[in-house]
Amino acid sequence: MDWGEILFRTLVFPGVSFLLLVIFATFYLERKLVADMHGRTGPYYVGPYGILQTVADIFKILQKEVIIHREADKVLFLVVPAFAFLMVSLVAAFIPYDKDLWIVSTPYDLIISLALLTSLPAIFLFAGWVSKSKYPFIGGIRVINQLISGEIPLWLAGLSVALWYGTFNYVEIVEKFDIIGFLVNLIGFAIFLVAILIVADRPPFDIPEAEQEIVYGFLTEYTGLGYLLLAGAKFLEVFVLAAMTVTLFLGGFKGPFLPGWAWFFIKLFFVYYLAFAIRASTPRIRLDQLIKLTWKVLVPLALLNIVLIILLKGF
Amino acid sequence: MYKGAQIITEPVGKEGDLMILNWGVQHPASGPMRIKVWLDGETIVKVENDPGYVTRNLEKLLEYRTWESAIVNVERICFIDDLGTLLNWALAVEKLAEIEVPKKVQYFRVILAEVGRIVSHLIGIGSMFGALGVATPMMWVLAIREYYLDFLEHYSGYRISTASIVPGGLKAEPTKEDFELLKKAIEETKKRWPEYKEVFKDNPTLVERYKGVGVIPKDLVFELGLRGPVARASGVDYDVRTRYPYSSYEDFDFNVIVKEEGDAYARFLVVLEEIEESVKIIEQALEGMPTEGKWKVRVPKKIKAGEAYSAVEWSRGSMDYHVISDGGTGPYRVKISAPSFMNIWALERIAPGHKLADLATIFASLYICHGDLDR
Amino acid sequence: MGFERLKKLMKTYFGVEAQEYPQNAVTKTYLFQIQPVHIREVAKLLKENGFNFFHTLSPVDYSPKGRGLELNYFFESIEEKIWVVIRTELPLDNPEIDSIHDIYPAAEACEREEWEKFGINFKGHPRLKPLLLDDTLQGKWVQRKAYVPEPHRD
Amino acid sequence: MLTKFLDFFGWARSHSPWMVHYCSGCCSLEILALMGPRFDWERYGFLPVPSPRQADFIVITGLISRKVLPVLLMTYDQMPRPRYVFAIGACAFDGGPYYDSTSVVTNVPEILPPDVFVAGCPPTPEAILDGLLEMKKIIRERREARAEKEGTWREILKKELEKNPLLAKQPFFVGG
Repeated sequence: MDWGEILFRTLVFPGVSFLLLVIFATFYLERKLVADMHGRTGPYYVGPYGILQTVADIFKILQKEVIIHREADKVLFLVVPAFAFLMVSLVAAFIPYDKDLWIVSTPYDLIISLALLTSLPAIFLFAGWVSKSKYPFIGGIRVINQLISGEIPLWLAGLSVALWYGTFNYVEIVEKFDIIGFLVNLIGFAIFLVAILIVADRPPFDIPEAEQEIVYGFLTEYTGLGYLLLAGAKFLEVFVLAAMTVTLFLGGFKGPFLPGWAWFFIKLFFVYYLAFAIRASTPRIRLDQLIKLTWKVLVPLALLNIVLIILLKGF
Repeated sequence: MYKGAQIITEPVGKEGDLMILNWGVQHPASGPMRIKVWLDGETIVKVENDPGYVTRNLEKLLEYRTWESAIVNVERICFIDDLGTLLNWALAVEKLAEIEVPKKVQYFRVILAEVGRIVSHLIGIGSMFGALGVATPMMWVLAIREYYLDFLEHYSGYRISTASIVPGGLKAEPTKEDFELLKKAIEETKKRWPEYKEVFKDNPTLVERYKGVGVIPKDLVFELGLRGPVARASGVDYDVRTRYPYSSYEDFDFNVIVKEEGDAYARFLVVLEEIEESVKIIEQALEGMPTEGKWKVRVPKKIKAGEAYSAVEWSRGSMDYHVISDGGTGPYRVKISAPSFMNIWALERIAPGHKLADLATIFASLYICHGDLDR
Repeated sequence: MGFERLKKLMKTYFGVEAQEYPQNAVTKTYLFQIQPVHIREVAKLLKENGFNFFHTLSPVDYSPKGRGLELNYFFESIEEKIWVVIRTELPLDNPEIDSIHDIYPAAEACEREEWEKFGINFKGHPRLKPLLLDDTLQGKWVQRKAYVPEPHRD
Repeated sequence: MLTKFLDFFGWARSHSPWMVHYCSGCCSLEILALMGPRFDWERYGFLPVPSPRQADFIVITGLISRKVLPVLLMTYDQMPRPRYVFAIGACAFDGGPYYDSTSVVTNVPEILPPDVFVAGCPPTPEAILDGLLEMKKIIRERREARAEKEGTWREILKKELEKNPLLAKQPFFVGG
């Protein structure tokens, strides 16, 4: 790749501009699909079928006043959201949308993206802490509790895939994907799916921002740009994790007839739909129930899955 | 976890040990009410209610109203089910004036009161799910609720402030279209309800969150004078409709839902299953509605001195009025004894020991309406 | 059974007869007119005889009629389906009565509300502090007849 | 070109009205109906947010009692500018059916003048929706909120905070 192409990929596709588009699309898709499950219409009048709704939302938030209340830590309050956004977007650089459509590809893709994701709990804790307010603080503490128990099954399930295909590189994993690999990793897929919902704070695991309990968690005090960056980081996190699921378990861009990126997005939509359907149908569980679920069910299951894969690999 | 009958009035632990959280007034789940929570980590140590954010001093206002114009304020005790409070007011004034309304009116009042109960219970179920952060059931029940509101709107001209039951009868004669709209609402409910009920009742996460949470033992019901679905969920068979029948409730055949567990899930089930019983009552009333008689009996402007005590089974429990007349055109004094005002004090007893997340579910399952809590 | 015993005991201890109270639209109700000093003993007696459900406390201000405050306590026996009204009268200036919150915990909130609205001092009540009304109305005893409400403007 | 570009920002603001659902009275029931499947205000982009920090306008749902007034003003104070006030129900105008009650504030429009007021007791969802669309127009025209220039809410809030200094110390309660 020459410099021009690298620049194009970083800034336009599949880089920054594309990620912004992803935020628009995720927000719109979520509202529309959830409204459909409610028996409502969802956004409709802003643009054709309401597709410009999120555009309006985002450009409105940008115009809002940024409030830093007097108790808050002034510098960190502004820096933390930007940092969260940056960390998540870095993960997006590793996702292969097609055979040669990626920004970075290293032999350790999976490890690096998981490690980058692990930095998020700390950032969100800081977001709650610097607000110097009670509800965000409780939200921050809950993030730590939840994400640490969610990341371990996520890592284990992710690593089981790497074990089976014998590589950490996303493109190679996708290329080696076949029906046997899919079947072998089915348990891992289920664990990973639950784990991404936990890690991305998606309902029913939206405990750190449980509206009915602690208002909006660590997002409570954020306004304007800071809110946009934090909320955007969360939407990107969903995208990144869904994309990782597609890459690791569903064969990414692999598929007949259609071009690779089209297959990628079809599969991505499937994962999204699953997440939104779960959101619309499942009430939120409690933090201690979640920790019980992860440590007593998901982690042992993931370990067993690894043992199983080692045995299968041996044969 | 019920910890005996003591109320902690002193701050617990050393200063700085506990976090004091103001759960409300401006909070997505609290409504206009503040609940002061002492937190040890995520565990609730102590809870203190601070109601009064929708206080209107209705008891005082009613002293300045006439017997008939009081319905405006009486029905605004709580808008979620305004028909039960109206019925109680009519019963109390009729008791004072010693008049009896025709059977036909009594039957239609029963229909209205049960419509009010259904409308209220639907919202109750929606908000019990809403406390768990899922809005779909709320949207589904709102869709059913609209059919009943159509009936009320066609009958009285308003969706939720109907003013349809007045002392001495009804505000207006129901027409044929009214009955058709009501039948349509019932049909719609019967069509959708079995499926919805299955989804609501067996929702595994809901069961996980509500079962064994906020247990109210039977003793506590008597101790705190709890009423309505909250009492019935704890095994106390107290329903004014069957216990002391009023307005011809003795003519109808229905079950009083009683559960023994006393936890939040039992309260949820009581509210859920009462909707079917209400539908049953409406159907019976529609079938057996007498045709003779007038729709309204004259109530004198001035009612002779005396007092009356009247109670109805409102959607949230027994709603009692103690009305005193001094021979004037309006009440001398009205005491409104509202169920939410009694039920809310159970929160202080049962919430300590639970996690903060359970506060929302316990609060929703106590089925509080702030309007009749503050009055 | 419980009520018959109560009737006898009330007669022997306090010398009060059970009067019919036909004004209750709900069910059979009896009224006992007692002295305010006896309220705690009467409450204990009621509790012992199966009147385990406290309904409400309803004070009435009869000052324009030349009388004082009238307090009505409503109790119910769940087994017997009988109600009892305990009625007592207090002078309007500095009304005081013993609290029954430890015998009937349900009365705690009711007493607190009536303290706030009528200014009845319930002796021994653990938290006689503002409940429903805001600071500007505290101490004005809004529910008394002497208080004329005026629209609030800020 | 520049005006068109600026117009885009006005368009964005008017089509994304987020509100803090200040449920202080009975009219909030009709707001609930408005969220429901039949009236579905999300079609127009209205969205309730949990925290006032992200809201564009506040909905006063009817009754404002004396006790809830400081909370209302604080909530309004916490909202980021530009912020608007939307009031429904007779109570929010002059006390409505509680016009002679001592514990209900009967001059809410003097304290926090609403930009749009929907009459009724309670107003029907259709009427509220009509009012909300009017609100969109006001936001589109970048009209200054009435509460910011003519309301007396700042003085009253200041008085309340002086009366209760503990409240002023709570970080969650004090706006920027």
